[in-house]
Amino acid sequence: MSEYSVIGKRVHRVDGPEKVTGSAKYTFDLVLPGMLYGKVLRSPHPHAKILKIDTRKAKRLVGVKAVVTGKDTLGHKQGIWRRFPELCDEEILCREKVRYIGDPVAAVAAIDEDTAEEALDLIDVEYEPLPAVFDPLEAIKEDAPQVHDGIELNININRHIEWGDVDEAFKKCDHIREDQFKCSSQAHVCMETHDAVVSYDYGGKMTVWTSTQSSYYIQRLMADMTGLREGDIRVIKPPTGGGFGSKFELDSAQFCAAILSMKLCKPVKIVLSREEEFTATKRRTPMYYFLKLGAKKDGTLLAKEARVITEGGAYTAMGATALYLTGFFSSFPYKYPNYRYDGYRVYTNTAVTSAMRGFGAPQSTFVGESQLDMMAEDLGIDPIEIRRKNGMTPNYEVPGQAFIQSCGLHQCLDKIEEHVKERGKLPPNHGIGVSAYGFMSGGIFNWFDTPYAFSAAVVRINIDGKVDLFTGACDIGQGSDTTLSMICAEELGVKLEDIRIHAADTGICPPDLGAWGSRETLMNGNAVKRAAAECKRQLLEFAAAKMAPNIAYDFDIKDRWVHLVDRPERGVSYFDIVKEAIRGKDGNAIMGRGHYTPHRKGMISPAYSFGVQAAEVAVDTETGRYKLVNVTTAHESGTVINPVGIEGQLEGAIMMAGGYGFCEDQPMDEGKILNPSIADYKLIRSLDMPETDILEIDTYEPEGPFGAKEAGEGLTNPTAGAIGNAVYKAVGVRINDLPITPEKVLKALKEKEKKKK
Amino acid sequence: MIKDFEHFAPKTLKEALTLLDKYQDEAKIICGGQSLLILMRQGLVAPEYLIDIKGISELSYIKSDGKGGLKIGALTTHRTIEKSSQMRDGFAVLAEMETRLASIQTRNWGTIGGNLCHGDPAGDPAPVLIALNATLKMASLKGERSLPVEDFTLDYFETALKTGELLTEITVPAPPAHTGTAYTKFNIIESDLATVGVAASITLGAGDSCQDIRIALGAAAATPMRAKKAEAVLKGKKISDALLAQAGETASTEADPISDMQASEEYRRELVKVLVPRISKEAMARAKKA
Amino acid sequence: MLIEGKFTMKAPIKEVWNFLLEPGTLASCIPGAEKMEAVDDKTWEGVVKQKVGPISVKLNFTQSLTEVDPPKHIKAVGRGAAVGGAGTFTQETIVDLKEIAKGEVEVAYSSKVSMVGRLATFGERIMRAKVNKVGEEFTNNLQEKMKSRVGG
Amino acid sequence: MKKELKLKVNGQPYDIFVKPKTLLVEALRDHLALTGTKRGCNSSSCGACTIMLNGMAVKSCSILALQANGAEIVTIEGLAKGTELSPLQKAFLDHGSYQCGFCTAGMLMATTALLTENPKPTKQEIKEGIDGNICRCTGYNSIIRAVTAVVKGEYKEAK
Repeated sequence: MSEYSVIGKRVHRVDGPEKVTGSAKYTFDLVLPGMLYGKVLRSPHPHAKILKIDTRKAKRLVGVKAVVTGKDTLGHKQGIWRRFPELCDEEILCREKVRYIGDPVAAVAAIDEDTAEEALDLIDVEYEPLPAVFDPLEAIKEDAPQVHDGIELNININRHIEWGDVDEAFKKCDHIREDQFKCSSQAHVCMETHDAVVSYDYGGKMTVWTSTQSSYYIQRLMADMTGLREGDIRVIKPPTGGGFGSKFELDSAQFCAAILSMKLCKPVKIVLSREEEFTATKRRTPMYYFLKLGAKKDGTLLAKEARVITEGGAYTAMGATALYLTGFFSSFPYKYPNYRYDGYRVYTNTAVTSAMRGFGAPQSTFVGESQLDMMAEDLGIDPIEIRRKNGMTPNYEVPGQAFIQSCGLHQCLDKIEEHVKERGKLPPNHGIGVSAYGFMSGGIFNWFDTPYAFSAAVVRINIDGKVDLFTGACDIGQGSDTTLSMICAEELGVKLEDIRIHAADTGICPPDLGAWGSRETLMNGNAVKRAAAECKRQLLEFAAAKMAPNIAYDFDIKDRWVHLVDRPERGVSYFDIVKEAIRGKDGNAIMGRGHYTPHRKGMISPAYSFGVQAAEVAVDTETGRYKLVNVTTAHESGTVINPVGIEGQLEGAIMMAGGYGFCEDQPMDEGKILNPSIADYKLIRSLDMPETDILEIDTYEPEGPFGAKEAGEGLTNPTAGAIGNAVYKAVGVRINDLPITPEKVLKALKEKEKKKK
Repeated sequence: MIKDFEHFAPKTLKEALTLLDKYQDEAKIICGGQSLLILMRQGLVAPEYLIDIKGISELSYIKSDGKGGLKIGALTTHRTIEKSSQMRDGFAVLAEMETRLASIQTRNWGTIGGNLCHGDPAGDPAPVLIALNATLKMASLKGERSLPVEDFTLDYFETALKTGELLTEITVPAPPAHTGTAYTKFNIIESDLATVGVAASITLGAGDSCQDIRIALGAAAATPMRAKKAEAVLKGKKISDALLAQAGETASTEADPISDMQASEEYRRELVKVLVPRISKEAMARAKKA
Repeated sequence: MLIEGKFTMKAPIKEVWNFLLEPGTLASCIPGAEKMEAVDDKTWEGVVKQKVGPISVKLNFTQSLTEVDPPKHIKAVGRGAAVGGAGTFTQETIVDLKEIAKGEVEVAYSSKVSMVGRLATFGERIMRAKVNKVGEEFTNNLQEKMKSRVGG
Repeated sequence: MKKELKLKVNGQPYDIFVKPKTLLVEALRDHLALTGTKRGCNSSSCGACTIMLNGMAVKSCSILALQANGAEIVTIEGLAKGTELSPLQKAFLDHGSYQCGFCTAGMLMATTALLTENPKPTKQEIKEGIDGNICRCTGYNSIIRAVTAVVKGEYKEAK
């Protein structure tokens, strides 16, 4: 990697100094002159007709400036699958019906938060409770209550993926397994809850400061919902306290603050409470999984069939994408010659399920990797061997779906095998479980229906050589500002400190779809690289004119030195060239534009990352309690742009994905989430965190900037499966429904004991 | 949202009791507030008057009772107890218990008296204090009275404190010779509240027989409770693994836990069954060294 | 939360049924009920007071008979709204009578209690324990009342 | 009725009037505009609001402002000396011990308090020191590495 001077180096994040000194200003911290505070009234019923909303008492409360209900909106329904209007089914402020506990029905703006909250209690909503349905298996019955009128069996959307001849292939298998699994819900638990400050002025222009994963999506959706022109809405993303998939849809904080601000022509701030965050924002999709897997005696996998029913909750949201991706990633990371998937997303009267880090793949990886271990055991084959036998390789085509260029799965398997061997004989009741996975580097699908490039960037070089990088990419903590700045500096041949990034402000940055589906490094990275290359091209023209060497020589810039590639000692300072170039352009700053839209890259993604993880657990067989001892991961993400960033993504993913396997859940009673606080929602803390080791793998992705691909979400996929397999290795019980709690382990141990007798 | 209230910050016990007497049930007492403030923020408790006793320094102390035991002021913070050099020998279990109680931040501000008065059946101090045979002193303008810790909690979040009364002191008597005490709690997240907590104190007699034993359970009933039937299984006997297992069985039957999202009733009983023998063994090992 | 159970009574089914339908029998079994008054022959209103530790709740409570199928089935639905808007509380009680022998009746009951609003979100652990208890007390009261009035 | 509240925050004396129900975190953020301290939950569970009060780490969302009357408080804004970052701040930068940054103030205050009380903590003690703080991004281990580096003396205190 030594050919690079910025990429691959351990650098400070570009937002570091402000974050470690408390000077970073989040939306949560913003106060504007004359700003009012808003609160949202939500349905206490899982399913009810709204008969009447009386806001008179609330409006009379001293300090209350406005109260809005669905009647104050255009009555549009919104959704992120804009290409399919029937899937845009969420009003945000409900007019006739509420469909889950937490569905917004009114909002208040007042001089302070306490007054706004007091006013909520004074709004009289008369409901007629309707029969409700909570479990998707119940909701698809003929006589189940209808969540949305006219939707047969409450089926929101179904997806079918198929290649090969699955039925024929099963006939040829020596061994077939059929297993059922249940994947639980999970909350994102961003440290900064959803919040927004919206200022609508008398001139008809709106500015939105909000904690979001996509300022462009919010701009577009806000335009859809308010009737304003896209260009009259400026969305600015200040530093954002986490996203993990929860923050790229238009939410109640943003929309209600906007409607209130439009009524008052004053800035309005809404910050969701932690309880609202748990009950009334999106969450991970619970899934019922039915898997059939067929293999030859030697472990060759011939066919797989996956059937999935997902709990959709009240609206479509991004859940339709999760339904698709869980189906696609159920085939990962193996070469199935025959594969069939049927998935159904079912409406229920529960909080909406949507995108969350991994986007359907943590579920499919948990079930798939669990079943694969069972298959390996049935056939008497080592778990790593069966993965090696069937694992994807470079330049592999998933029939009709995707083309995989780089793939380091086999190197990862080798490394993990070594690691397991090194651990040697384990103490009693310890076990190491292995799980392999893959993930995409940004989605190709465009259900949002953007007419713009998927990613775009503008680079401008100032007279002093300082570079302004404008991009719509959203840093939500994952570090895209740093990664993109590094790509820009490397391509331009300057130092990281020469770059100043301006990101995720729709008023000045070109549109980008935002931070989801692990797309920023590859897609926005390519856009930034192209924009920087364009600037470099302009500079080199002047360099060539100035130095006038043999025209056979090529120029390049590295470490602020503009030089001949073959005779690097011959060159001039970058700063001098910049000055001359600007002068030569009649005073115009040097500017370059770049964009990236994937073409002819299949249905899913232009590139895929791979990895293998080994989790070690130690089980107390009397209580079922187990400890996560160590999690070791071999992950390949192409060229590593920002090594510190990747470490953080990896270890952080283990906290989140380990939690999915170990303790995180959202139990409900009649549609009511029972643990809507951080006290009751169990998160892995420092004392619970296992040791983490990272084994580095070198690969190069031709489609990625400098050979890079995703390193964010994929890491959330393997851990639950690795834990499940480890518990099995340790004590011989298999838990098919998440999370794998001590209580379930103990119950299984007792049943096993009983069977023995 | 917290409703407005009037705030009093008495500096002496006398002042506090006078205020309590004046406002009776309309006042709530706040000290560390690590539990009460959460309820107030949720709008579930909205007192007219808040008597803030955090500043009464005379109630924050750890001293000897003159007979080898300890007197702990109700306002002593968890962290002070955890760090106190007096928490050695037979009292070391108190410091051990404290290190697993919530987070350092909470222990720095929260007080042992506040924890007991909250009456949470899953609280850590109560089972340990019950095992140590501790008593509580309560004061009102009318005078003082004492109560064993095991009689202090009456129901979920209900204590024996009467209107006008304040918890002032915890007395932990010197453990008899050859006594060992131990505590453990089961939970999934290390610093979380107990799914089940078990404390045991064992005094060994001649030939290592169990001369006396106290077993206390947390989160196993509406209040912290003594497992007296399980104690009876062991008391006066030479302790064996079989007998310990029997004590565990007995304790799990006499416990009266509920099902909630942490654990089912059956699982809690199972945990009691496993943890009672485990912690009794630990207590016995300590008794042998004591 | 669902609480179910059954018990038998030595009394003619008609007598048990009549008692069950008497104004206020069901309403007065609600723990903490005060001043339950009949609005009509199927509806009662009153105040229910409940306390969990430091939290006191006062509910304006209405109970009405929604299904009456003499002499064997009755369903009553109660709704309470907490004064101060802390939440609402719903209780659904079903009582089924079955004559198992001459002069011997099996009383099967189920009581479902649920809560919404701020009260419900306050520590699931605490509320669940409390609601369970309220349900238990209700059915105990019912059993006792019936036995003392009609004879066990 | 508002009451007088005297605080010394980051060495600066303040004399303000607050309603009794004002939480310490609100006094700091809303009255003194020290917004580096965050709030992440409503249940004293996440630690984002951790500050140092008379040298101890406490959760400022679980203390009434009036209870801190007369106290000496250090917030994240008080860690750097002038423009020179504290050793822990520097170590956090080097080890990438933060991502979204929303928990970072709380983490830095918890670890600063830890090292004030115990300059040579073991790894287990470091873990205990931050166990009251949730970080949804990093998985904690990079934070533990940063604190370990400071404990080993790899960073010099600013003068």
